[in-house]
Amino acid sequence: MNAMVDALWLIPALPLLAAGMGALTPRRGRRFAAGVAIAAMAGALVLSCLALRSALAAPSAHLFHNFRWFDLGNGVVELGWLLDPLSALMCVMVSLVGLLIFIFSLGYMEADENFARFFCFMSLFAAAMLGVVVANSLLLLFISWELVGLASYLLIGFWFHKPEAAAAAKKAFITTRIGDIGFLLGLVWLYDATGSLLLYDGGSGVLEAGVLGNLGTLTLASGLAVSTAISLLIFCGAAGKSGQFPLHVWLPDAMEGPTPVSALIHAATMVAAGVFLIARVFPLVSYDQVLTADPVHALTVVAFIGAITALLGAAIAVAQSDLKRVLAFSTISQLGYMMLALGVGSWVAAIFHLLTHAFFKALLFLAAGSVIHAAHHEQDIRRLGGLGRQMRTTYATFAVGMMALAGVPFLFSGFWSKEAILHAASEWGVSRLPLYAGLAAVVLTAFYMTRLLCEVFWGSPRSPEAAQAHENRGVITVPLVILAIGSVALGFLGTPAWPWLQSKLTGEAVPPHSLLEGGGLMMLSIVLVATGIGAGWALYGRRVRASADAADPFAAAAPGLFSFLGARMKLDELYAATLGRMNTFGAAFSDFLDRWVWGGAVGFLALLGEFTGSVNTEVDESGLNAGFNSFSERIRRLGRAYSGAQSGEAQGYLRTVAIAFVVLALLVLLGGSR
Amino acid sequence: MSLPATTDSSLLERAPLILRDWLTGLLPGPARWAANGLIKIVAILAVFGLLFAFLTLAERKILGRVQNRPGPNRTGWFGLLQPFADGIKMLTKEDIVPRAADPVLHFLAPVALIAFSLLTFSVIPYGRFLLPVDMDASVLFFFAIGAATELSVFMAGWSSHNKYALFAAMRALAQLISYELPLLLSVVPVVLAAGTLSTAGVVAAQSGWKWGFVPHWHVFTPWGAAAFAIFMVSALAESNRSPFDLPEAESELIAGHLTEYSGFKYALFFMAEYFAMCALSGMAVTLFLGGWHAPLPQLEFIPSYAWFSVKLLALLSGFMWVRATLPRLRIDQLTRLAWKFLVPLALINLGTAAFWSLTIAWAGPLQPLRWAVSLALVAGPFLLLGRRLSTGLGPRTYRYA
Amino acid sequence: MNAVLVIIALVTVGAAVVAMSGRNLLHSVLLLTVSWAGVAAFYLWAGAEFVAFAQLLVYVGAISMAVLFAVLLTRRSRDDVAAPPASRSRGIYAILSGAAVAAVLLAAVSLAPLSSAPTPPPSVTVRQLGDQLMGPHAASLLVIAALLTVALIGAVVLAAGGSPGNPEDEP
Amino acid sequence: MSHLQLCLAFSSVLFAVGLTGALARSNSILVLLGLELMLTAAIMNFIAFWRFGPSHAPATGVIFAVFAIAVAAAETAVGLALVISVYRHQRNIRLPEANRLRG
Repeated sequence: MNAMVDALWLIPALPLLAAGMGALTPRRGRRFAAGVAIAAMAGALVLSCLALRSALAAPSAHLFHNFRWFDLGNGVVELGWLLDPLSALMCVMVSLVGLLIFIFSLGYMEADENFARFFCFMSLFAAAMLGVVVANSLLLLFISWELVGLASYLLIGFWFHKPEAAAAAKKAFITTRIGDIGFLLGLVWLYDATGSLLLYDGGSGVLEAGVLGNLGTLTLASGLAVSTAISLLIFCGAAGKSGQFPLHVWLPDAMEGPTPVSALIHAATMVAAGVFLIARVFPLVSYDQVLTADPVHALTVVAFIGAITALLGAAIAVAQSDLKRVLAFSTISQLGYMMLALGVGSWVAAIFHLLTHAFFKALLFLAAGSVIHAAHHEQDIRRLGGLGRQMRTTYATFAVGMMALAGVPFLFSGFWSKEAILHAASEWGVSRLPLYAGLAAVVLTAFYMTRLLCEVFWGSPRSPEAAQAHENRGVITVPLVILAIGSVALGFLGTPAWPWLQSKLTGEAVPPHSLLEGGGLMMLSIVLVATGIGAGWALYGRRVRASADAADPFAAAAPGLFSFLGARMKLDELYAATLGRMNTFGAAFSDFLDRWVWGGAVGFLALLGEFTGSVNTEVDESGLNAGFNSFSERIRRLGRAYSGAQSGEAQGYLRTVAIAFVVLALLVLLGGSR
Repeated sequence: MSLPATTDSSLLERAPLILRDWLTGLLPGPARWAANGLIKIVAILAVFGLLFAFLTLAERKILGRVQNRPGPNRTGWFGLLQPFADGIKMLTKEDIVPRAADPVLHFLAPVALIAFSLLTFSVIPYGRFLLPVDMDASVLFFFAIGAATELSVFMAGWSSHNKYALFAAMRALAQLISYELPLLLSVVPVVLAAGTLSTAGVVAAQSGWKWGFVPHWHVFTPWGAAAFAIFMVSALAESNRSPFDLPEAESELIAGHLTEYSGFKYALFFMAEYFAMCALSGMAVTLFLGGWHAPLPQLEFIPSYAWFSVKLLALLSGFMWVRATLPRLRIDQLTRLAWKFLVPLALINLGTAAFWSLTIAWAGPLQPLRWAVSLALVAGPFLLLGRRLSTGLGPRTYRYA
Repeated sequence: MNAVLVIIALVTVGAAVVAMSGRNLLHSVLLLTVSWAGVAAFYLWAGAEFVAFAQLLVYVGAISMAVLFAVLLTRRSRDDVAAPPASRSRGIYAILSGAAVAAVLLAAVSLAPLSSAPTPPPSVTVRQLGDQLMGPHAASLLVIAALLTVALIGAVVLAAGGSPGNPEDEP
Repeated sequence: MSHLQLCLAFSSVLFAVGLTGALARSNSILVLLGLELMLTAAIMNFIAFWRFGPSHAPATGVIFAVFAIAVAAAETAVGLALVISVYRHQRNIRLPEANRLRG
């Protein structure tokens, strides 16, 4: 088992190596690059399975391997990797989904001339994500984190010749960077407070009782516990990466990248990173629960942000007409669910949902990709339709994914994980609003997924592309089938009746309890799901729209709301109007200062001159003018003197420096200020 | 690094020490310290002066044989007195200084050159007990002084207001700067392996035999062989020897920076070239060929300085052979060879040496693997870079000079 | 011991002064090489062997070469190396400020309470130096390496960049 | 005057000479050399304090001297490259004429 810990670094190292080799292969070496990448992912998958086995042998243990990176003066920078059920499960999930997506990309990207580069970037992405997962040092985690950001930038902008793609890549990079600044500050602060960035270090790691105890004693002047502040800062990074409100805006635009990229970003890697991060540092984030004096607990913020995001994403997804954008917003809302679960203190439920979501969302994206591939990159659901007959496999698997996402009872994994989250939310003591938000989102989710299914697969083709679309080759459909199986089967690992996952993740045995307790909630959500699906069927299923430009029934029902949601609640415009204009305001403000404040001072001095001059009229005139003229003259001379100093002569500057140095040194010497 | 005890070694081995002690014994106490230093200096001057004299003769003889002519054979028996005749001629010649020349530099150049090249002799261990100056960073010292010699070549070329000489100066600068890098980079692996910068330490690190007959010389390791080759090529260039003698390319630059020199100053330049050759060869022997160590344990009864001289002479004859064989390079080919071939090769070789010293503990079945990896690391880049080097030797394009 | 130091200092400073006031650029460069060698001698005197040789290698071996090359590359006729003396006002300014700086520094040095007891030389072998570099100073070593790389690339780009046809070259 | 003070005086005089040269000369290469001289003088202080200073860090002074020498080399390289590009722009290397940034 220990050998497994020492070999853990291989899991991220293999894809990294593949990325390096892919970077060196010439453009024509397509077969080689793809083969290396897929082989590396397969190897990572095998290793992850071994790691999972050895981790499940002792679920409560945190096996780590730390090593010193290099000395920093007297300090030492230590890195390390960590093996426990959480990291092992994430490894398996990431490498499995990643492998399937790689295989899928074989078929999807076959026409692209930058095939080799694509696989190089994908491998880099997977390597970075695996690094995030296995890191035992927040520093290593941050490094991999930033690598994820870089790889996402490269991949979203993979078709950089499309201006939208380039813009989207920039947007994703910068938006996540905003969060990462918070993350970095949190890390620095944490290092300052605890003197270590290792998670588990045999007692001196930041997640271990002793260090947390010391941390708990610190509070800010405002009565806010330091641990809370640090947790909130770290949460900024998580929110940025996993598209939480208000930093979610990059995620829909990221759809400009190739569809496998979207699948990788939204299913397995990037967005999962944020949730994983919070789950990983959960002991730290949840530590302030014991501090009763704390005005606000970090987890409360997390819960409310999650709730808002879940509701918002689901609502916006209702009115999107781009196939991939609908899925993107549904991702946002699902991530909101996970954050909600973390916030209400059940990180196990969050991870459970993360795993299931990884599978069915990857499935949905790949199915969408299969549709898009077949329909010659037609993504507008109004122009698709009737594909159910032509693409049976895709249809079936997409339906499975849709039902899993919508939470159709008992058979599908999404149901169980969502149940777990709602259950946890219902038991949360602080507030019940998150629960209501989650329940509302359930209805919306069922509704828009039904809408999507009907629009795309039912009825008759509404465009020539859709008309001649046909089923793809096995290399594309086989991953779909595997993922479909996974997104059905995975649910049964965490049912209340048999809480295998929960007990493994937490390390202590969770008593199985019957489905009936909390059954009321389950019934309620089942009813809600039924309502959503029913509404969707009633609006879109009964009479499938005839032509591409026929009005959307929901739009016909509530045009104002629909257009508002369709414009993503105008959030982008809001940002543009606020943040974008902030510096404009700043400029205007300084302009105002110039015009009125300083100018006012001038006027005031002028008034002084007037006052002195107003002793008698002769003096008055002369004094006033003199006052004005001399003053403005002085200003002009000052300006000329300043501009004269900018002689552009290097030696002039050097001379100034020398003289200044002499003056300062004399001050020190004579002032005797030592 | 202290020299081993003078006991338990043969009389012949200790002969120089005995001689020195007898000589200093004749003097009163306070003068002995000075006398010690003086004796070293005199010894170096005498030995290498004579060596220089006969090297010129040997070179002319060898070139003669290669070009199928007898070479000098009139003065003395087999022309053995030829060098002295040349010396007398040089001494009696008029020393011409051009009117436009920069007199100070024109005079300083040969002096500085000879001084620097003599300084380099002071850190080479000639025998078990024959190390003139033993310091901790003597390898660094050697190359620092060697770098200083470039300056005087430039001074010579510049000071004698002459277009050819100036071109020669530019070329000398370019060439010497370019080849300084591979020279130093090929030494770094040795320092890495020996773990010291002192020549005595490097020699001590190469003592002993594997299986009783394979000496632990650095040249018998993959990286050592590569470094030795790089070192010798760069040494050819550093001492302005053919095929890298562009600064004094007779066919294009008359005599380059030597154009305006005559008489004894010219002789000094000539001497300095041979001294540089000797010093670099001696350093090569010290770094790669086990210094004064005997190749076989059975042969240790022969005194160490004899072994050193044998190796030194072997390398010197190699120099002459190369000169007799190879045509001169073009300036662009010269710099390309330095920057595109030798420098990368030396850098990779450094990595190879690091691998070698990291895997020092590998034994049994791992040993062949170690050899295989090192050899691959040496041979692969050589082949790849070599192919890239041979392609595209296009028409010459001079940007400067 | 002090005598040696004084001699070194005289040679170094003298060479520097002549170099800085000389009219021939080439002579200035060569004299500066002498004064750098003097500094190296100072290091040797202070017992810092390694630094002395590094100084020799870097300054005498490399920097002076580069400077000479730059001199040869940036002149149109061979008389160009005659560096015209500074205009009177500039010279006076320079000497005044230089003298002021020197005075202040010397005053500071003489006023500062510095330990006057000559301590035994802290002997540091090259091996210790290497261990220190790879151990506690590894980070700074990395930074220096990065700096050198960037400087090299920047120098190449600056010096080689822009053929005569390049618009940004037109003055 | 103690050894340390002698060394510091030495270095400060050298520094002043470099400064004077850098200020007085108009040839940019000479200015650069003056700066080099100032830098060298500054480096000398590392060694001076390492050798005669009150506290004996094992090798810190030497190491920083080595670092500083490396930095000096980099600085010269960039400086000379600048000189050459200045020469390419205005057919001479007189520093006072390279004043296009005049305000």
